[in-house]
Amino acid sequence: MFGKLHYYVEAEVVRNISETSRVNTLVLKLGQCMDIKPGQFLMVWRPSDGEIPITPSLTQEDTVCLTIEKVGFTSSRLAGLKAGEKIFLRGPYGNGFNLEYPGKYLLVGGGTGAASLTPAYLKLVEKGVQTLFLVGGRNSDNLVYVNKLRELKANIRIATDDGSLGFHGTLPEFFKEIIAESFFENVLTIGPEKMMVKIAEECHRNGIRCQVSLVRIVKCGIGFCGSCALDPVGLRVCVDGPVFNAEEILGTDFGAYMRNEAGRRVEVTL
Amino acid sequence: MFGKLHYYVEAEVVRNISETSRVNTLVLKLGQCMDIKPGQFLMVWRPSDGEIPITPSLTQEDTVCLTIEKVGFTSSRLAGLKAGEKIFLRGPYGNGFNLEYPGKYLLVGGGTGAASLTPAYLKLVEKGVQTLFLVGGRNSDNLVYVNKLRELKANIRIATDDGSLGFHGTLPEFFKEIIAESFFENVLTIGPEKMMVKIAEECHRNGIRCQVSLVRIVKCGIGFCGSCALDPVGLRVCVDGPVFNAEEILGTDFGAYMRNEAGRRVEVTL
Amino acid sequence: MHPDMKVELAGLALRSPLIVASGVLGSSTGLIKRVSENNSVGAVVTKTVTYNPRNGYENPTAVDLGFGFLNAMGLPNPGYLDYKNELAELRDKIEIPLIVSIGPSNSEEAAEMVKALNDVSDAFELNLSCPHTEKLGLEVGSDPEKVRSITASTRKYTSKPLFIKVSPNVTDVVEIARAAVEAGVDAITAINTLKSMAIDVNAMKPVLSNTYGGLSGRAIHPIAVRIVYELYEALEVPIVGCGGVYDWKDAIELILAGASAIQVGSAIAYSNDFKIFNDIEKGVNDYLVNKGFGSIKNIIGLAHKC
Amino acid sequence: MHPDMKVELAGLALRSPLIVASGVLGSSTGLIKRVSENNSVGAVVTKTVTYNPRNGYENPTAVDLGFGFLNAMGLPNPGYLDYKNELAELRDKIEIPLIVSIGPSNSEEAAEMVKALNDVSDAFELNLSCPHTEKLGLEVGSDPEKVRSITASTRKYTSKPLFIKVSPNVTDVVEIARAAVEAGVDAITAINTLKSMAIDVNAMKPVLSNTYGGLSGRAIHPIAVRIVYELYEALEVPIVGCGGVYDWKDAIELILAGASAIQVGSAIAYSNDFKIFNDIEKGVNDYLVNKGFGSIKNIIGLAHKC
Ligand SMILES: Cc1cc2nc3c(=O)[nH]c(=O)nc-3n(C[C@H](O)[C@H](O)[C@H](O)COP(=O)(O)OP(=O)(O)OC[C@H]3O[C@@H](n4cnc5c(N)ncnc54)[C@H](O)[C@@H]3O)c2cc1C
Ligand SMILES: Cc1cc2nc3c(=O)[nH]c(=O)nc-3n(C[C@H](O)[C@H](O)[C@H](O)COP(=O)(O)OP(=O)(O)OC[C@H]3O[C@@H](n4cnc5c(N)ncnc54)[C@H](O)[C@@H]3O)c2cc1C
Ligand SMILES: Cc1cc2nc3c(=O)[nH]c(=O)nc-3n(C[C@H](O)[C@H](O)[C@H](O)COP(=O)(O)O)c2cc1C
Ligand SMILES: Cc1cc2nc3c(=O)[nH]c(=O)nc-3n(C[C@H](O)[C@H](O)[C@H](O)COP(=O)(O)O)c2cc1C
Ligand code: FES
Ligand code: FES
Repeated sequence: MFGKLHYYVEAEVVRNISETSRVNTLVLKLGQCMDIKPGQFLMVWRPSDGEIPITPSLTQEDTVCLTIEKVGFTSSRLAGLKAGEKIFLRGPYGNGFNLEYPGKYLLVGGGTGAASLTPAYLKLVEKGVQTLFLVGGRNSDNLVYVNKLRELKANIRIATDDGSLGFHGTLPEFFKEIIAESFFENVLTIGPEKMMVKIAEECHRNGIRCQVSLVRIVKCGIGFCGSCALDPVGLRVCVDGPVFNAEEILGTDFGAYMRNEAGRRVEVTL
Repeated sequence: MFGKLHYYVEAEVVRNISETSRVNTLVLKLGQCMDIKPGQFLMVWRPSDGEIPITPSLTQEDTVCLTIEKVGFTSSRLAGLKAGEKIFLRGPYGNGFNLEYPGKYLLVGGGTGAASLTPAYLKLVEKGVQTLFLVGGRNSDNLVYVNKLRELKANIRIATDDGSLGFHGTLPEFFKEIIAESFFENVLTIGPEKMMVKIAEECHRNGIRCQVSLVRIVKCGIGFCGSCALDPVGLRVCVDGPVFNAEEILGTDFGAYMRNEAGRRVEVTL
Repeated sequence: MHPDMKVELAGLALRSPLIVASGVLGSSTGLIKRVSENNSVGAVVTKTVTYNPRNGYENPTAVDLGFGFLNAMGLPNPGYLDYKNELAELRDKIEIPLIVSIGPSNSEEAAEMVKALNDVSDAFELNLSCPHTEKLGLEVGSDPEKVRSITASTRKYTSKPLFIKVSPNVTDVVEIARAAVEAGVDAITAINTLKSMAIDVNAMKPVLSNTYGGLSGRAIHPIAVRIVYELYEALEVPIVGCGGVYDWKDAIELILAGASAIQVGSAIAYSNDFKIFNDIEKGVNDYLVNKGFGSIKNIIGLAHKC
Repeated sequence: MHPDMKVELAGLALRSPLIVASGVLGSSTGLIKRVSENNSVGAVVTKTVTYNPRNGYENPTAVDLGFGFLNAMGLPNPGYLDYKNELAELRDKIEIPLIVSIGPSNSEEAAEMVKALNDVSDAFELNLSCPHTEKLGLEVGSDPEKVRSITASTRKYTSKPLFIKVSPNVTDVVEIARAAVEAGVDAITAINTLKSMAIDVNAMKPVLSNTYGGLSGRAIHPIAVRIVYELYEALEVPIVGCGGVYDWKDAIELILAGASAIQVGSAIAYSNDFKIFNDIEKGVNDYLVNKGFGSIKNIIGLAHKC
C-alpha cells in the first residue's frame, strides 16, 4: 500500500553474451516478476558503478535481457558483469510503443536499437502482424542481436556502412529503398538520433506513421527533475516518452540539440 | 490511498433532543457516510470545546445520534449545541459487540448506556433474536432514551433507585430478579462501572455470557498512547475494547481502579 | 458564483495561487513554456541556477518511497551566464511571472547573479536551503548571519520582488526567516526538502550516489503546514507554502495556515501532462464556493486561533 | 540455520533487537507486562516520566495521516515519585530490561529522578527531544550546553546504562549527540518526532489542541535512517534506531545504517495484540538466513561505504 519499499528489484546475471566488441547482453534472473511493455525502459543500478536507463531486449516474466553498449563508465561496468553478480532494477518507466495501429510494421534498429526493438517485434508476432526488421551497423562485426533475431525467426534485412554484409550503405539509405519496394503503414525505430531523424523525415514524406524512441539524460526517470526534456516543446523523455510519434517532434530539438548533464543545450552528435 | 486527509467527517446538528436535565441527544447529518458497528465509538470534536469518545445511539447511513451526559466541559458544550452547528467525527474505533453468540439477549443500560445499546438492539431485532431491555436511573426523570426505545418497539423493563417508575431499586438488583424469572444466554451492558461490575459478577455466577463496554480516558483512540489501559492485564479500551467479555476482565481493575489523565491509578467512583 | 483566484504576491499579480516549485522542470525552458500555458498555473520558479555550471550528482539521484520522494540531484544547471541567454529568449513567450531561483554561495556571487539576471526575471527566489549540496544551500542557509549578508547583497542589486526559500532542517526557522526579512526580502517560500536517506536492503548500500538527499512530497506536508503557521505568527511578509501538495486539501491546509500562494513540486512525478494543477485549482475553487468565500484571499491564515 | 538475534546494548543483554519505544504504552505497567511477554520484544522503554505529574494536553491529541501520525500528548504521566512505586511492583514480574525514560527540565530534576528510580530500572533513556512540550524536551535538547549539563548530572547519579534520545528538529544532531557522549551517555536513541501540524479544512482550525505536535511513523523513516547513518559515522557509541519502523525492511534499513537495536512506536496503532513485533522479528530472521548472516550483529552499519 505504501509504495516501493524495496526500492529496487534485485536481479542476478545468469549469462553475459558478447554481441560485438562494444556491446554485451546480460541475461538476468529477477527476484520478482516485472511487467514491462515493449519500449518501456528500466533504471539499472549497481552500487558504485552508477545507474543508467536501458530499454530491455527481452522481457519474459522473471527473465530480462539488457543489451548494453559500452559508451562510458557505467555502461562499460554493467556490460562487463559476470554470471552470479547482482544488479538492481527500478521501473518500468515511460510509455512504450503503441502497437495498436493497423497495418504492417517496419522495425529499424541501429546499434543496440535492434535489441531494444525485440520485445515489440515479439508482441507484433504474437498479434499476427506482419513485420520486417532492418538492422544496421558500421560493418558486419558491429551488428547487434542478429543471431537472436534469426533464432526468433524474424524477417531480417541488414545494412552495413562498409558493405561487409547486406546492403552497402546507411540504414536511412537502405530504408528508402525498402519502402520504395513495399509499403509499410508503421515504422518503429531505435538507434542513433541522427539516423532516427532521417528515418522520421522519410516517413513524414511518405505518409508513414513513425514511432521513435528518444535518448536524453535520464536522472529521476519519473518526471520530476526535468533533466530529460526535449526542447522547445517541453516533453519529458522519461514520462511523455521515451517513444514519440515522430510527427510530434519533427522540427524540435530532435536530431539537433539535447541538454547535457548540467542542463546546457548542446548539439546532438550521433 | 494515503489515509484520511480530511481527518474528520463533518457533521451538522439537525436537532438537539433533551433527554433529561443532564442528558441530550444530538441528531447529526454526516457529510459522508460512516459504517459503524454496534458498540464501536467515535471521537467527537468541536474546535475549542475539545474532543471526547461517544458510542452513538443511532447509526443510519448519513444520520448518527449521540446521546451525551453533561459531566464536564466538553460533554456539556457538545450537549448544548443547536441545530445548524457543526461538529467533527473520527472513527469508528474499537471492536463493538459480538452479536453472533446464540441465544436470547438481555440488554442492561444505566445512564446514557441505554442509548448506546440501541444500535445493538436494532441489529439483534434485524437478526430475529429475542431481546429484553432493562433501563435504569435514579428516578423517572433520569431515564434516558425510553421513549425512543418504545418507539422502536423494544421490550423494556424499568428500574429506578427511588421507585418513581418500574422496579424500586438498582439495576443490578432488578437484574437478579429478571434472570431468576427467565434465563438469558447473553447480556450486553453499558453504564456506570460499579453497576456493570455487579452485573458481570452476577452473570459469572449464573453462567451467562456478559459483554461490558468500558470507559477509560481515551486520548488517541487508535491504540498508541496507552492512556486507556485497563491494568494489570494491559488491555486498551480503544482497540482491545471498548467491549470486553466480562470473564476476561473480572478480577482486574475493572470496577475498582482506572488511570486518570496523568496516568495515575485512581479509584473508580461511579 | 466564481470565486476570485487571483492573488497579489509581493507585487506580483498572479492569475492563480498555484506556482511550479523550483527544480522540478530542470533547466528546460521548453517545460517552463509548456507549463505556463496551463491556465491553472500562476507563476513558475526556475531550477536553481548557480554561479558556475554544475553537472549535479551521478545517478541514482531519486528514490520513490510511495509516501514521498528522495532526491539528490546536486543542483545541476548550466550556470547563470548560460542560463541567462535561454531565459532572455523565453521571457517574451510566456504570460505569467517567471521567478528565477538563484543559489549563490556568498554575497559577491549573489550580487553578480542578480545584476545579470534582472532583465530576464520578474522576481527572484533565493535558495539557501538545499539540504545536500556542499557550500551551497543549507551550509549557508542555516546560519542567520550568512543569510542576512547574502540577502542584503541580493536586495541591493534588484528591485524585483525577492523571495527567500527556507529549510526545515534548522532548529529555528523563524530566526532564519527573520534575518532575511530584516535584510529586505519581500516574501518567504517554505519549505525546501528534509535531509534524509534510503538504503536498499538487498544492495545493502545507500541508494543515492550522494548518500544523503532531500525528502519531498506527502511525508513533509505536516512539517510545511507547521512552518507556514509559525512564520505567519511571527512575521509580516507574505508566505508561499510548499511541501507535499498533491491535492486541493493540501493546498487549502497551507493557505489556512497562512500561505498566500502555493508551490507544487513532487506531485508532477509520473504525470505526463500538468493536469494536477487543474485538479488542485478546481478543488480550491469548489471549496471556496461551498464555504461561501468570494476570494482565495479571504481564507489566508484563517486557521490562526483568535 | 537460526541466526543469532541477541544483541548487547551498552551492557544490556537483549534477547531480540526490538524495543518498545517510549510513550506508546502510556504509564500502564499492565501494558508493559503484557508486551514483555511477547518473545520478539527485547526491552521496553517506559513513557517519559517527569518531575511533576502532568495531565498532558486536552484532546484532540492525535491525528492519523495515513502515511504517519501526529501526536501532542503533552507528556502525561503521574510524576516520577508516584510512578516509581508502580515500577517497583512491576520490576520482578518482567523478564526483559526495563528502560525508564526520564524528561527532566534541568540538572537538579535529573539528579533527583535517577536517584529515586535507580532501583526500579535497568537503564535510563534521557528524553530531551519532545518537540511540543514547553520547558521540557526540545527547548532543552536543542542546546548542546544544556544537554551536556543535564546528561552529566544524570550520569553522576546512576551507573545504569544511559541512553539519550535525540531530536531531528535541530540543525546539527551530531553536535547534540556528541555533547551527550562527552558527558557520559552510553548510547543514543534516534529519533524522536518532527514538529508538525495539521489543519482540518472543514473546521478551519488546527486539529491538535496544542496546535503543534510531533510527526511519527512512515513519514519520518528516511529521516531516521539519515540520522542513524550520520551518528554512526561520527560517534563510537551504539545507536538505537527509531522512527517509522512498520516492517522488517524498515528495521533492516536502520540496522544497515548503524543501529544496534530498533524501537517500534507508532506501528502498534490499531493493533489489538503486539503481533507486529513477531512479524518484524521473523522478517529480520529470514533476511539474515537468505543473505547468509549468522547474527544480527554482522550487519550493523554495513551500508557505510568503504
Ligand atoms: C530510455 C532510454 C533507453 C536506453 N536504452 C539503452 C539500451 O538499451 N542500450 C544501451 O546501450 N543504451 C541505452 N540507452 C543509453 C544509455 O542509457 C547511455 O548510453 C548510458 O546512460 C551512458 O552512461 P555511461 O555512464 O556509460 O556514459 P557516460 O560517460 O556517463 O556518458 C556517455 C554518453 O551517454 C549519454 N548518457 C549519459 N548518462 C545518461 C543518462 N543517465 N541517460 C541517458 N543518456 C546518458 C550521454 O549522451 C553521454 O554523453 C538508453 C537511454 C535512454 C534514455
Ligand atoms: C468508548 C467510550 C464511549 C463513551 N460513550 C459515551 C456516550 O455515549 N455518552 C456519554 O455521555 N459519555 C460517553 N462516554 C464518556 C465520555 O467520553 C466522558 O463523559 C467525557 O469524555 C467527559 O469529558 P468532559 O470534558 O465533559 O469531562 P471532564 O471534566 O474532562 O471529565 C469528567 C470525567 O469524564 C471522564 N473523562 C474525561 N475525559 C475522558 C476521555 N477522553 N475519555 C473517557 N473518559 C473521559 C473522566 O472520568 C473524568 O473524570 C464514553 C467514553 C468512552 C471511553
Ligand atoms: C527533483 C527535485 C529537484 C529540486 N530542485 C530544487 C532546486 O533546484 N531549488 C530549490 O529551491 N528547490 C528544489 N527542490 C525542492 C522543491 O522545490 C520543493 O521545495 C520540495 O520538493 C518540496 O515540495 P514538494 O513536496 O511539492 O516537492 C527540488 C525538488 C525535487 C523533487
Ligand atoms: C503517542 C506517542 C507518544 C509518545 N510519547 C513519547 C514519550 O513520552 N517520550 C519519548 O521519548 N518519545 C515519545 N514518543 C516518540 C516515540 O517514542 C518515537 O520516538 C517516535 O514516535 C518515532 O517512532 P515511530 O515512528 O516508530 O513512532 C511518542 C510517540 C507517540 C506516537
Ligand atoms: S529524468 Fe527526471 S524528468 Fe525525466
Ligand atoms: S486512547 Fe490511546 S491507546 Fe487507547
